[in-house]
Amino acid sequence: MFVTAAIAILVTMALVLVRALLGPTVYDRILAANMFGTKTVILMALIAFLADRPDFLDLALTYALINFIGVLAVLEFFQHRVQSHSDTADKSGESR
Amino acid sequence: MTLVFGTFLLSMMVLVAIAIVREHNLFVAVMLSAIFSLLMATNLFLLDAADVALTEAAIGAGISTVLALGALALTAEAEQRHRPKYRWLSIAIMVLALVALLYSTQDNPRIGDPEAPVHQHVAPWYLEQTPILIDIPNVVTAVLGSFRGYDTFGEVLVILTAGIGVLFLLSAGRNDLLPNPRRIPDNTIRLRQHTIPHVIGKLLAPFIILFGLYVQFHGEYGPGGGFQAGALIAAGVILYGLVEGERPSLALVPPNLLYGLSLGGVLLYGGVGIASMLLGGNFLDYSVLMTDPIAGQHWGLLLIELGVGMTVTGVLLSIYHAFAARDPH
Amino acid sequence: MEILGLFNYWVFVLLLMTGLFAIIHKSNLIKKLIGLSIFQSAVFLFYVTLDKIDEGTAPIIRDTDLVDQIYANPLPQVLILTAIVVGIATTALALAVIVRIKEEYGTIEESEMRELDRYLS
Amino acid sequence: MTLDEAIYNQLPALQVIVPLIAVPLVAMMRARHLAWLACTLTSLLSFGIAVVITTELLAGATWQYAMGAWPAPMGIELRIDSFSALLLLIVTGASTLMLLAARVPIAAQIQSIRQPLFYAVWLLTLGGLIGILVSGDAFNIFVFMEISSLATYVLVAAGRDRRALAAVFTYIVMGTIGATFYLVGVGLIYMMTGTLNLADMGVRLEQVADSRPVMAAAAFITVGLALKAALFPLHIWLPNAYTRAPHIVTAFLAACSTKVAIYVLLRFDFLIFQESIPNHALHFAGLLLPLALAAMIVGSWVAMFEDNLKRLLAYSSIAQVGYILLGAGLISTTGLSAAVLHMFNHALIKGVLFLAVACLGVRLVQLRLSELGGVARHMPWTMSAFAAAGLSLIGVPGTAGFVSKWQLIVAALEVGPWGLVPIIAIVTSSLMAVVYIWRIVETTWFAHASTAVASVREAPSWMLVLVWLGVAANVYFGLQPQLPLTLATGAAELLLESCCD
Repeated sequence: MFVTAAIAILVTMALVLVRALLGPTVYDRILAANMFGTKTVILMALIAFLADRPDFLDLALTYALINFIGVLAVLEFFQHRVQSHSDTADKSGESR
Repeated sequence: MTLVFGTFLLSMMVLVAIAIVREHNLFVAVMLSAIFSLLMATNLFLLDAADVALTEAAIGAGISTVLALGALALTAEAEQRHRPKYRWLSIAIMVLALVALLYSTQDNPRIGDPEAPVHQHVAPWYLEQTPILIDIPNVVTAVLGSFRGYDTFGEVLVILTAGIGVLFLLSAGRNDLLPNPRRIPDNTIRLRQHTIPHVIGKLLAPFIILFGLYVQFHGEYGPGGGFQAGALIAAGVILYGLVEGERPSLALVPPNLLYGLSLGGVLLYGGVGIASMLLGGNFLDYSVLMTDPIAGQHWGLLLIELGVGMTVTGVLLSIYHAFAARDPH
Repeated sequence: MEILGLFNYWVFVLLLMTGLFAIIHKSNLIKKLIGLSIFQSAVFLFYVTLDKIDEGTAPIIRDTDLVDQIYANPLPQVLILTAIVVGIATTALALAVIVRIKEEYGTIEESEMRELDRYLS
Repeated sequence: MTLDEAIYNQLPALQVIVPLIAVPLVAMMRARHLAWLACTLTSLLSFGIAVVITTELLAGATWQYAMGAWPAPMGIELRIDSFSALLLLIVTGASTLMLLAARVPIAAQIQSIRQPLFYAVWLLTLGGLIGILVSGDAFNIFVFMEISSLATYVLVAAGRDRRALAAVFTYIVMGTIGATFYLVGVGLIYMMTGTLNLADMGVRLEQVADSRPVMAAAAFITVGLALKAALFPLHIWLPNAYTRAPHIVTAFLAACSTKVAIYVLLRFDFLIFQESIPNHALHFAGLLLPLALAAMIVGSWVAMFEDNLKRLLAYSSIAQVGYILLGAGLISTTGLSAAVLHMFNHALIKGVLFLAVACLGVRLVQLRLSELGGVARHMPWTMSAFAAAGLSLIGVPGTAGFVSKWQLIVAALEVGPWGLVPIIAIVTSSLMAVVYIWRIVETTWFAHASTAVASVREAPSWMLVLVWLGVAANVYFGLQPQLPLTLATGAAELLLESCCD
């Protein structure tokens, strides 16, 4: 049961990773990074149950919180750059 | 099962690492580094290193991403393409080194081998003696805080060095060492304009700090301790700064306080060591702190973890503010 | 399964070399720094691999009635906690240096910095 | 137990803790003079402790101390023997001397509000270096290596122009690679032995001798530490870092930082790998001797044509690292004791030379030889001290430099006919030293005065007193080398204790 779920999560992670690596725009990557974080949280929780140590859910909680901060920071700085030099940011977003 | 999971995750990690090196947009490279860190942390957890996984997540994926983004905002966002000299020569040397190293790993003990030398010496003693001598469930905390407490003292000093160093470097040509809230232009847009992140961020920040405190004082019983707690608390305050702006964040937690926390943590740690010397023990011998050696160990661990937490919080936040409050021009 | 018994070490070596490649070949200082942190992360993986023991679990002792429970080796974990902190300290300091370099040189590309210094002297 | 005894038993711990505990206190101070005073007194106290420890260890014993009172392989152990004692004297002595002289040059180079932080970082460097020297635990050495390295980066970055920043970045990258290599090496040994304690490692490695991971560990540790020690051809970070750092910092670093890396290198290679890797002595010598010879020749060669005074001396330092490792590569008691002795003497020589440069730096901005014409006629005391220390660098009889070079030649003669090669290298490199020192002396004393130096005055007299104190030490240890020689011989015997011959 847990194993099946974990495998499903791993496959999803791989798919998300493809998006993160290929882009093409920066927004794709931001979304991919966020989603990857979410998947990690779930995987963490699953591993905790698989290893029969549910007390380690603390870790999953940490990941969830940190992931939120990371994504906010990315958005914040990205927005900052778009506003300060709108040309360069757009270009770098589209060219990849 | 975990072996297969690990193999899969590790392969992804190698792919991400190569992608990071090839990526020319630095902003994207930093984001990929965060993914790399998350993968690393998951692997560490699979390898039964819960404390390390917690630290890697909080510091690697959280704090260092934020710091790198802060530095990027002040520098450049794209790498210029250039062709280094002697490219193929050094690639050839590296491939050679790679092959040599791969060859040298063939004699390594297989992963998880119970017969490996590392599981025969020293480590069993820690696992056996911790419940007797220190009486806390988390053996990692016991080794970190007591058996190898001197290393941890050094580690706190490393963090302090980085903190003082960043303040020193970034104060060149300026009139004050610490960021001054009144001098920061309040024209930064920040996320205040966007209601959802603003509200959620503000709601979440106190809970993150609370969770940080839980990790701080629960470190003897579960994964966690001063480092993880310090990183989490710093992350919570950083979140507040992200959604509210630098000036309110610095007004909430003034730079002087952060500087005091960084120095105070080291003094507390060193003070515990000196107190144990004055009571007739060796440096960092907590057993002499109380009449009952085990109670002494408990108190010692509690105090030094507190010192670690203080310094880590103070230094990480000072460094963050040093970047975030800096005028990019 | 036996063939995967050394997989972690291979990944460690690969990451070590990937990081080194970025350090040597990239002209952009931030890129070099990212390479440096991949290089350091590789060592984290190596050390923590050593702590694993079959049928073991994280070294946080559970109810004392589980007497035959096997625990992973706590020592490499302690060492790597320290190493992670050293890593972030180095990164922070290097980032501060890069910010100062940008302010003084106007660029963070090593090749351009060299050109600028040549004019100076 | 009386109070005296209680303090006495804690000396090894106090040696490292005193400067480190003082760090937050100094960093809290707002007044720069107070910060300088506190920093200097702390350094002086460390020097005092080092002297007491050395006098105890002259007999050749080792002093152990269990941190946290946990027994050795479980807890971390401090372990001081005559080798570490000699290095402790160098590090604490150099730090104290430079700090005493530091107030004027630092006031000129660093804004006053930043000075307390500067002194705090100085103490971190000092504490980190001491921590490496007294430690008996492989991982603990890494931690303290990082403290001292990070602090050193900051000190170097305090230099006044932007090239200091570029130099520091290279230094950070190289230093971190070196430290990480060391960490990988320690991890490999740990994998094979399960211990981190150096003494325990040596014992337990014998059982797993001749395995590939141990060979890899030896390679990683040797390369990593050679990088930190700036052994040719891994020296590229050093000239820029030394040239761009504030003058007093250069004087401190030149006197001790690379030597501490060499200390760790010798410890590992002689005490741990010697027994566990067959023919290790042969590999070690085979790798080190050619590089050491190359360093001696190349370093001196570049120095002969260098215009920047500090860079010139930095290249000379690279050559001197060659001398030290040449002695070590001969793998004999005489060779090793010559190497260790040269570490001591070179610290004395380079410390004084760079201190004299710092005196020049107080009065002059540019330290290019082409712009220093006739400066000695305005600053005779500074430049005659420089010349005197230069004589010691060349190895003129009656100076400290002579004693260790003579020892090196004696050690090379013991090897037999092949010993002629190192002797030729030593003589050639010394002749080159004559050339570059003479170039400096000639320019500064006899060349036509350039306009830049027309109005300079002699350096502050307090600094001159300290420089001449250093010169006096050079002469004293040239005529009375018993103290460093005893410690060096003790160190050599200790390192070769387990060896074949």
